[in-house]
Amino acid sequence: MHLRIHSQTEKLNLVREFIGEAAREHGFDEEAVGKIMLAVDEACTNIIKHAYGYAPDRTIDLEIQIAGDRFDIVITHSGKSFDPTAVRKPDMQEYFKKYQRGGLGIHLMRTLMDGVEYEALPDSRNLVRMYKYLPHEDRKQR
Amino acid sequence: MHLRIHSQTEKLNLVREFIGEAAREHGFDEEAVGKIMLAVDEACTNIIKHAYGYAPDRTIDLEIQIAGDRFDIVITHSGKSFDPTAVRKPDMQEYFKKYQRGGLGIHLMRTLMDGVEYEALPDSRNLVRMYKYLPHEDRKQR
Amino acid sequence: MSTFKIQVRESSGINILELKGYLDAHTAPELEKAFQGLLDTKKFNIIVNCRDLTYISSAGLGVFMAYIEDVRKNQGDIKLSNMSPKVYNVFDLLGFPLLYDITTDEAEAMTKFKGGK
Amino acid sequence: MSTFKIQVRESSGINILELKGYLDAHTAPELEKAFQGLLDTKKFNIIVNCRDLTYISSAGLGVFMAYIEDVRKNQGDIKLSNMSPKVYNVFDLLGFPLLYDITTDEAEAMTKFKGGK
Ligand SMILES: Nc1ncnc2c1ncn2[C@@H]1O[C@H](COP(=O)(O)OP(=O)(O)O)[C@@H](O)[C@H]1O
Ligand SMILES: Nc1ncnc2c1ncn2[C@@H]1O[C@H](COP(=O)(O)OP(=O)(O)O)[C@@H](O)[C@H]1O
Repeated sequence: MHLRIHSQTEKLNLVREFIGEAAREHGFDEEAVGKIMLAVDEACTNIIKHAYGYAPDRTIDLEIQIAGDRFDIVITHSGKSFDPTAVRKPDMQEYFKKYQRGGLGIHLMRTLMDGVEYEALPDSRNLVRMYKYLPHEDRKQR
Repeated sequence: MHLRIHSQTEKLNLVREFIGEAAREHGFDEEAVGKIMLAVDEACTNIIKHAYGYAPDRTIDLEIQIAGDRFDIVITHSGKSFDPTAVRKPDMQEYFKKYQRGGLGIHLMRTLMDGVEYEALPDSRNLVRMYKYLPHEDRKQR
Repeated sequence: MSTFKIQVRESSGINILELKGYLDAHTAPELEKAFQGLLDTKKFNIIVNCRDLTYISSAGLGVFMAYIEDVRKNQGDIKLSNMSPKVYNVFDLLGFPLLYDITTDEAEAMTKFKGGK
Repeated sequence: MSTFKIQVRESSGINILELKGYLDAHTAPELEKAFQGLLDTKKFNIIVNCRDLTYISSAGLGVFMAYIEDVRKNQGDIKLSNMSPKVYNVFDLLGFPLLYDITTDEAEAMTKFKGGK
């Protein structure tokens, strides 16, 4: 499955529906579906906000890949390059003490998924790959 | 915008969301959005049912193209080739008298859209193009 | 994620189906099953309350066509009530009000059943 | 198509925000506006009823972080009630129950406000 959207927060709802349908098709239960949706929402929000600085006419591509026992979501964009895996885990004690806001998206992505990877592509494109191991039933079926 | 789905009726909801978001982005009001959604649902339902005979692992591509003052939805698939524009308009009097069921999808598509076109592509792919003229405001903006 | 739901009620001998959500090629078989269940138990006086029906495609219309003849042969009817303008427009576009009795609300459909129509 | 809605109510001096739908980066500004409206009119005793909140992302969490300090400095509080397990899990995952008073229902939050907490 594949989805290409314009870089607009209006499209986050569609992104979640897309991811939800893909995850359900591969046997994830509703709890896992919710986690994958949220992780991908956070990744796309960051791209819209930080990589594209809210420019509404750029594109984001989401592609589902089934690789062995893994459900991979591959997100590509041509905005600012940025490696989310290099970001430190926030200290939540500090976070609450200083009433910080923001800075939780990447932490959520990593907590919710089994893995998050970043790759700089040629032509100044960027790739974020997030994955979750398939539920056991679905693995058996294939 | 682009969406690729597997040929499953489960995906019709996602197709409608996708089309809805695209149509709203181009200024269509909710009534027009509803019509475009329904027309595209009918086209995809036919592909799932008739062109792919309910095989669940084939793909359907939907692509939005803005061509001049037109909002085009281009649907491609690699199932049975079939030209919906060659189908006769049903006689609704007869239809009701004989309690027929089915046979209304293509009629709806043509009634709801400003145009429906078919094209056989190389590699035995098929293309259905449906369009609606953009609302006047949106035309002026571009 | 279910996008469509049916609730079945009975009220003074009339059978009411309440539809909710999206009636398309994916969910139409559920409505078929509900109609089949009524017909199997010889229940032919049917109101379909469409108040919470947000969407219908031709696959949904086809279900009504599939059962109306049988129901009427058995002196019953399928009456449709409480349609939103959006859903009504789809019925209307194809001329369905010619064949089906579409009422503003459930009470009107009830009265018509009791009045012998 | 609005995917998020807020209703504002007042009940014996406590201000209640009822959230409905999807709170994400697109809709978070609406919640911000609602909080700002309360603070501008010096209303600092706030319950956020999350019964119909189906989804929250970090953009939504950020809105609560943006106002809690100001509200507490003014002897008020933002208490959150009626969360679905799904929404609670997101708060819980990040340790938000450490900073926020999350109650089962609105009545419990009301009682806590009246009890001076
Ligand atoms: N795709 C991206 N492109 C550029 N910078 C990013 C990207 N994603 C995150 N960042 C940077 O990393 C920081 C932390 O991101 P995150 O944890 O998602 O929190 P938030 O977006 O709320 O600040 C951001 O504030 C931003 O500076
Ligand atoms: N994409 C398609 N591929 C092959 N045959 C098709 C396709 N679309 C429609 N048809 C044929 O045209 C007929 C009329 O289609 P339609 O008006 O949509 O009604 P229905 O699908 O309910 O039968 C179908 O019954 C089918 O035989």
